[in-house]
Amino acid sequence: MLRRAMQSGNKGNMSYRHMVGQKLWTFGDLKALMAKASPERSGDGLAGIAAANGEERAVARLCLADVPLRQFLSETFIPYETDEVTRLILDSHDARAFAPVAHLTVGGFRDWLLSEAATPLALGRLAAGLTPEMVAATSKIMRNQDLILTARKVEVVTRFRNTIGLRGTMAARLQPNHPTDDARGIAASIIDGLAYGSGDAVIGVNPASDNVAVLGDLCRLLDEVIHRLGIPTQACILTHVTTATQLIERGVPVDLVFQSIAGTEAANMSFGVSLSILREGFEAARSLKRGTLGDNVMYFETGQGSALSADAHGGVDQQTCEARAYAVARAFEPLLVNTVVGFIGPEYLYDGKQIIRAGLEDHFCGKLLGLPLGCDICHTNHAEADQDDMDTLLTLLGAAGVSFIMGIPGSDDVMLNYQSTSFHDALYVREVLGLKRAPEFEAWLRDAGLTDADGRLVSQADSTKLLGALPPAFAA
Amino acid sequence: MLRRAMQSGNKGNMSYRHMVGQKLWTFGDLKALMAKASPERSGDGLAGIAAANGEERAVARLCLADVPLRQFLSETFIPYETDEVTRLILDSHDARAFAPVAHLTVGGFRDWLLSEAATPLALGRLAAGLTPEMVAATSKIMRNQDLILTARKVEVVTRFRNTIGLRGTMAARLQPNHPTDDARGIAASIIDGLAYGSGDAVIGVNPASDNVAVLGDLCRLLDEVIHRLGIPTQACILTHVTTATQLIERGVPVDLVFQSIAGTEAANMSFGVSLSILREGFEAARSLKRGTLGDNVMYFETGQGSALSADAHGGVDQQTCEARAYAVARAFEPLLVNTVVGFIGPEYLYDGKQIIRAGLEDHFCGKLLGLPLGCDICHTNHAEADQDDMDTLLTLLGAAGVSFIMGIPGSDDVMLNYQSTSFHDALYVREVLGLKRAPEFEAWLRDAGLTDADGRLVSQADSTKLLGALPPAFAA
Amino acid sequence: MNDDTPPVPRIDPWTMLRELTPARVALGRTGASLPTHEILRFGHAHSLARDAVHATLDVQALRRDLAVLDCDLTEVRSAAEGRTAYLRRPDLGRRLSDESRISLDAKRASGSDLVIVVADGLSATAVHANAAALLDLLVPAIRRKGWSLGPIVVATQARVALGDEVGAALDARMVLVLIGERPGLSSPDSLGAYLTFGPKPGRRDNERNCVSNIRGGGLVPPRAARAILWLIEEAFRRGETGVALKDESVDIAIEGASPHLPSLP
Amino acid sequence: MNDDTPPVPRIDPWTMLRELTPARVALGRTGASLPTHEILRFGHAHSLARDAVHATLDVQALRRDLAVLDCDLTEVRSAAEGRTAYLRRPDLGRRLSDESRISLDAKRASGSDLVIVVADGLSATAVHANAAALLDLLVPAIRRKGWSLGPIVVATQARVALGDEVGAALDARMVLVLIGERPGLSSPDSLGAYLTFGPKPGRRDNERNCVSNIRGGGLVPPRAARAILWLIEEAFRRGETGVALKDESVDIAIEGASPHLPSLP
Ligand code: B12
Ligand code: B12
Repeated sequence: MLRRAMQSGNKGNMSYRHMVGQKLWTFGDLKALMAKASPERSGDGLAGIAAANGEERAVARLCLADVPLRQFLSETFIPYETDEVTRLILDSHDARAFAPVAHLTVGGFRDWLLSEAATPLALGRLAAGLTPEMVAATSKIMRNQDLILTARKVEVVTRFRNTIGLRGTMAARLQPNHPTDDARGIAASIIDGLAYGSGDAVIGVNPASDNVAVLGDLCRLLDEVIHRLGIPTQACILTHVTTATQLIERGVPVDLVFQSIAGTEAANMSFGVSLSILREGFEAARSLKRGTLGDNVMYFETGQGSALSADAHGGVDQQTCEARAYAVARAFEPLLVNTVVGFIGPEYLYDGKQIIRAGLEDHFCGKLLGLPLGCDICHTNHAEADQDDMDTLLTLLGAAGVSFIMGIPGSDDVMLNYQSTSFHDALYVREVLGLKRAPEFEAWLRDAGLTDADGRLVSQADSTKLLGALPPAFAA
Repeated sequence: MLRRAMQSGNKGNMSYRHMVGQKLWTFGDLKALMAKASPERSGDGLAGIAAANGEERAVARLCLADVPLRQFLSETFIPYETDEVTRLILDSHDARAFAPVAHLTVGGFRDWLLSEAATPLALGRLAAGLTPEMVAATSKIMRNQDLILTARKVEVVTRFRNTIGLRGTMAARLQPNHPTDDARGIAASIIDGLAYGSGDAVIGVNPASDNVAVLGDLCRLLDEVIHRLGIPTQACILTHVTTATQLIERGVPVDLVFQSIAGTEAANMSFGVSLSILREGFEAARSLKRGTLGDNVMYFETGQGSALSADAHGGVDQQTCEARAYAVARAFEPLLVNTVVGFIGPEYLYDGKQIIRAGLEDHFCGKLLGLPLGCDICHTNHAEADQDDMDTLLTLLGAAGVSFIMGIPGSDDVMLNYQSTSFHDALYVREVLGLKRAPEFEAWLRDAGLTDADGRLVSQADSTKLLGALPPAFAA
Repeated sequence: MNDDTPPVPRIDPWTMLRELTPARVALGRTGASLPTHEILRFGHAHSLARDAVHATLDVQALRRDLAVLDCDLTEVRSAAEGRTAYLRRPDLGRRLSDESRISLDAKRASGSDLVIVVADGLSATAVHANAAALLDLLVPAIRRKGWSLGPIVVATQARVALGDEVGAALDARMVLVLIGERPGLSSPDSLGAYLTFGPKPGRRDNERNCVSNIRGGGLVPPRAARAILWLIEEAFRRGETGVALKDESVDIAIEGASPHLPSLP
Repeated sequence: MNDDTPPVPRIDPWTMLRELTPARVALGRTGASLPTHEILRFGHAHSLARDAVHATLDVQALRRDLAVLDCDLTEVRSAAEGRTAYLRRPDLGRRLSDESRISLDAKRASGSDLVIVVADGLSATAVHANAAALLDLLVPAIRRKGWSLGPIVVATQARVALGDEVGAALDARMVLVLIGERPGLSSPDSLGAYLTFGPKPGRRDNERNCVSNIRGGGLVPPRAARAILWLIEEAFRRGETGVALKDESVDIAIEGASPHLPSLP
């Protein structure tokens, strides 16, 4: 019933055709084909680039499966000349690493990824040979189970004061936000999180304020908590990279430098960043040498829809934009990359189903590109989603080997106004899937008497001990 | 903000009230309260018993959480006098088994179930003390993760020619349906399924035909395949229980007797069954003593919406009706109980989200009631669902410890016209969650050279061996 | 990748089984998974099957196809207005629209032995593909048997139980509903036949009999017609349809079910 | 259950932390899970927060509340008609409706230093709760500073970037948008303030500054007003807003952020 057809047109600007039965389908270019092959998603509809119906979507996938991977090296989605992210992707492409799969089509690559030939080792070696567009294309022809099965084969290990990403482990960011950045309020959430065994990925505060003095004090607060309690973990204040750079210059203790990033130069510009600004932050953080086990000093956040929201997607579907953000991330050897998957709202990911699918795609793409991908499994109150959807995605990502998730008191971020995973949620997924924490942190919890040998919370743990060891700002 | 209120009214016919802030909410009776506490579901909407909006639903849950479990023993949903299922439930209730939780409310029972006190042993002992209404009520105030976490603690083991339900295992029904019940067509699907390692739960054919001669021949075909190949598994022809009883009387080899069942006497009547008809089938099957390891001889199928579809729900929400069907099942010590969760269509479970939630609820309720619950993870082409949703539910149920799933060539049932899980899907979930087959069947596959020591399919397995050992109908 | 790696995806050595069944057997695998081509072929079929649900019954074409039978043909609609209502409200699909009820009541003549309802159900495609072929065989046979045949009622947005109201309105002793079964991935055109003795609103499914999977690739119309005729005859004889009436006809027994399939190599 | 079993659910020994933060700390646990009461309280809050998204701005009440300020008040609507369109089409929420554009153009007088836009955004509740209190402080202070103030523009179905078009239409040097932030579970009434120098369609978010979480339980209006005023002054001095302009004001520094909180036992 299905017949295949080839691309036609001049190199670098092809139109794509596919014959099904008697009917010939045409797709303007690879970018358009990618958008139409994407699962239904409100953002792509908003951008006016989605498939018109299920049949067109299915045919686009058939057509995309026949595209050679090499094609993504010659046909750019956003011009090389005007976009530094495109330049980064192509200039840093490692042809030797790519060689083992260079002869494959997108469909053949999916087959290979799922086969026994794609061992963790082979996948690790391949990463530098893959571009975001290749992995995005592959994800589009995959079912949820394929995304899970493949991602879990990849092991990406990073280090600062502990080890993130070891097989069988999953870390959690302790996110103790407060609407006025109040030191005691933040410390209260930290104590709560630690008592529930959260915080190995990072203790990371989103500051409500942009005030430089406030941010400096927050950095010192986190530093004090970590050092007083001797926790093998790292801190991060999620302010703008340029602000973090300034803080470092002023001698404030900064572990990780944070930045939201996107997949096009224009979108990054609207975030107030560029590759060179990121490099400054990266080098400033490295210069402090605060990591004890490793020097992965960056924490990036991404999320489908940000480029479109900034009107900076250039006709590229939102998931491919997202994968391109990972190319930006990997240039800076991050400790953590977090796709904040349901964060912006229903205009980009409409409901639980779209959020779940996007979370799995992002994780797959990030891992294949060699990144320590975690996920902020979350939704806003204007989306058609609830905690059941979050439980679902959490379980799926746990099975897929996600590097880390968020830990927020009772799931409710009282500053960012959205719902994510709670400290309890992490306990749930550890229990069901047997996932451990970063080993150094796991040992610390055990030594502190908070958990037993299996990493489970101790029934009558004397977690009040934690309260004694608090910084003065807290005890004030 | 939230204040609790008590039920009021005469015993056995209460109205339920709950105060939130200044506002007093009233629910006519326990049945109405249960319906309004249910997650959004098209069937309950169709029946006109669903909550009007999210707030009413949330309040109904708060109110339901305060209802004592005992209340379900005195306030019946469908009158004792007119419904044999109600009589079965109340008459067979084991007060001693119930004692450990008899003092709890629905909410307290949820807390207890999730606590360390609810060990597998304690849960096993409790089953006979629980009624379907109690477990349905509890499921309504649970998140997906609660349903998973609790269900996986329960171990229900049944036996015929192999052992179903051991911890860490998951079986699969090989479902080789054919639109004309053609023997060679069915045999072809069986060979395919066996080569993919499927069939430990049962090799079970839904016959398109109701013709007694055809059904007899099918029974003999399956019997021959199983005995020629020496497979430690059982066969079933999923025809009406009265037909199976007739076949047994005629000396046809019948392993398991099948029947679709529902949760009210009236719904069962529209299926052409009653407790006494079921008992006849059960006794006929037992009389054959064909099981080698045990005498669990019944295979039941259920699914939310069937009572409503038969206009026989009596105002009871569809999930509670479903749980009541499990009370029918457990009276006959079944080998397998299968909730065919997305089978009927969108009028009862609208989309992937509703199907996923229903699957988890059914599994939880069945397991708590002590049944070997499996799930036909499926959808029809008129529902808003796709294979991604099925992958999701499969992974969640795998984590929840589902007893068995379906195995259908390429997911496509060419006779029943719906999509379920494929042979490959079972391999996926085994791989990701490390789930084994029934041990006797696993050993058979290994001995047959089809799988390796880990239970993984052997690369170059000489599965053609299977082809040689076929019954004459096949080789004809 | 080494040269000794097996090909990706792996092809099953038992592909010849494919000739024996329309089921998706011997699909091969890559690791634990279906090969890309199968995944995508499946997705494409799913998109088409979803559309099939929404196909509308071409009543004019059906009229033309059935013209040779020289039957009285009447159209009715259920109370479900439009496809969305039909899918969400099975209760409405089981009741006649007010208009249709009135028009049927006007037709209620002296009654008849059998009324045949041709209903779109979940697949108008099934009706387009198989109803005429089946009726070409059934109608003459029914006449030969001497049973009086009421009008053929073409029903849209209909469920099986709509036949109960139609049969009662036309004072028929029995009603035969030919209805589009929900479309499957590989079988979007399958017709079901449901037979109810003494039709009247409120009949339950245990009081009917069913012949299913009627289509070219399934139970072909000649065999379906024979099975249905056997059931009609037996139902008239016993004065009932339903669970107690088992199909004991012999001609569709297993050995001849698909006589032209190739034998195994 | 034995008598030595700990109580279900377990209560955290550190419940006193709850007084230090509105975050949901010290919730206790049963096994690995949240206690029933917390799950249900959360679900109830979620149902309310979802409704909050759909609350509509009571423009009349706002007019009354702002009357004392003696400002020129104008209403505009974005191109998004209704809440559903607003939620799905952020692009429309950033553009004026044709009608509003025409009416604003008519108002374009000689320009002004600052135009304030009060927008529903994702939470009309936030505007109801905090806009008047904030403007009561801001407007007199702005006048004292001698900056010329254009009309207060009340915008519905509006996104932040709508301020760019409004500011340009009114020929303002700077625009301040006070907008309802998306409602959180415990904070359905939080207002955000976005400041853009040289407003015109096409401005990007890196060209603005933001003061967030303005509400009773968050950044209280007096502190918010000070932060905003500092930013306005600095922006006029430098001739820009955006990433390069960092908040270096001192008065909202950490020590005094919540002066009346109890100290730890
Ligand atoms: C949603 C959101 C985002 C989204 C915006 C995309 C979108 N379509 O909504 C994303 C994830 C892209 C984002 C990014 C960033 N955000 Co933001 N964001 C929010 C959030 C949670 C809600 C905003 C909201 O409800 N707006 C109301 C609706 C109705 O308006 P809208 O027109 O739909 O949304 C626009 C604004 O929200 C604006 N926006 C979003 N964040 C920021 C930040 C700044 C500094 C500015 C000027 C504008 C801006 O972008 C949207 C599209 O134009 C707020 C927290 C809060 N409680 O409000 C933080 C918040 C406003 N963001 C913040 C920050 C720091 C950032 C980043 C600078 C982080 C970083 N280091 O890169 C980046 C880059 C911002 C930029 N220049 O574009 C801070 C601002 C702190 C401050 N006082 O300056 C806040 C308060 C949260 C926090 N503490 O981290 N953000
Ligand atoms: C959906 C379905 C069901 C649903 C029906 C509920 C519903 N709301 O749809 C459920 C799961 C409850 C069901 C139950 C059974 N079914 Co059934 N069912 C089907 C299926 C898959 C699709 C039917 C369809 O598309 N109908 C068309 C739509 C438009 O009509 P509808 O009005 O919406 O649906 C009505 C009919 O489908 C009817 N119905 C459904 N099954 C049966 C079976 C019989 C014997 C009768 C008389 C009526 C009937 O119930 C529906 C509600 O009134 C068919 C297979 C197929 N390919 O068609 C099997 C099929 C019709 N069922 C079959 C059987 C055997 C049964 C059971 C008897 C099994 C059992 N041992 O208990 C039971 C009980 C039936 C009864 N007496 O009520 C056989 C019939 C074989 C035969 N030739 O007699 C079929 C062909 C499948 C099979 N081989 O197993 N079924």
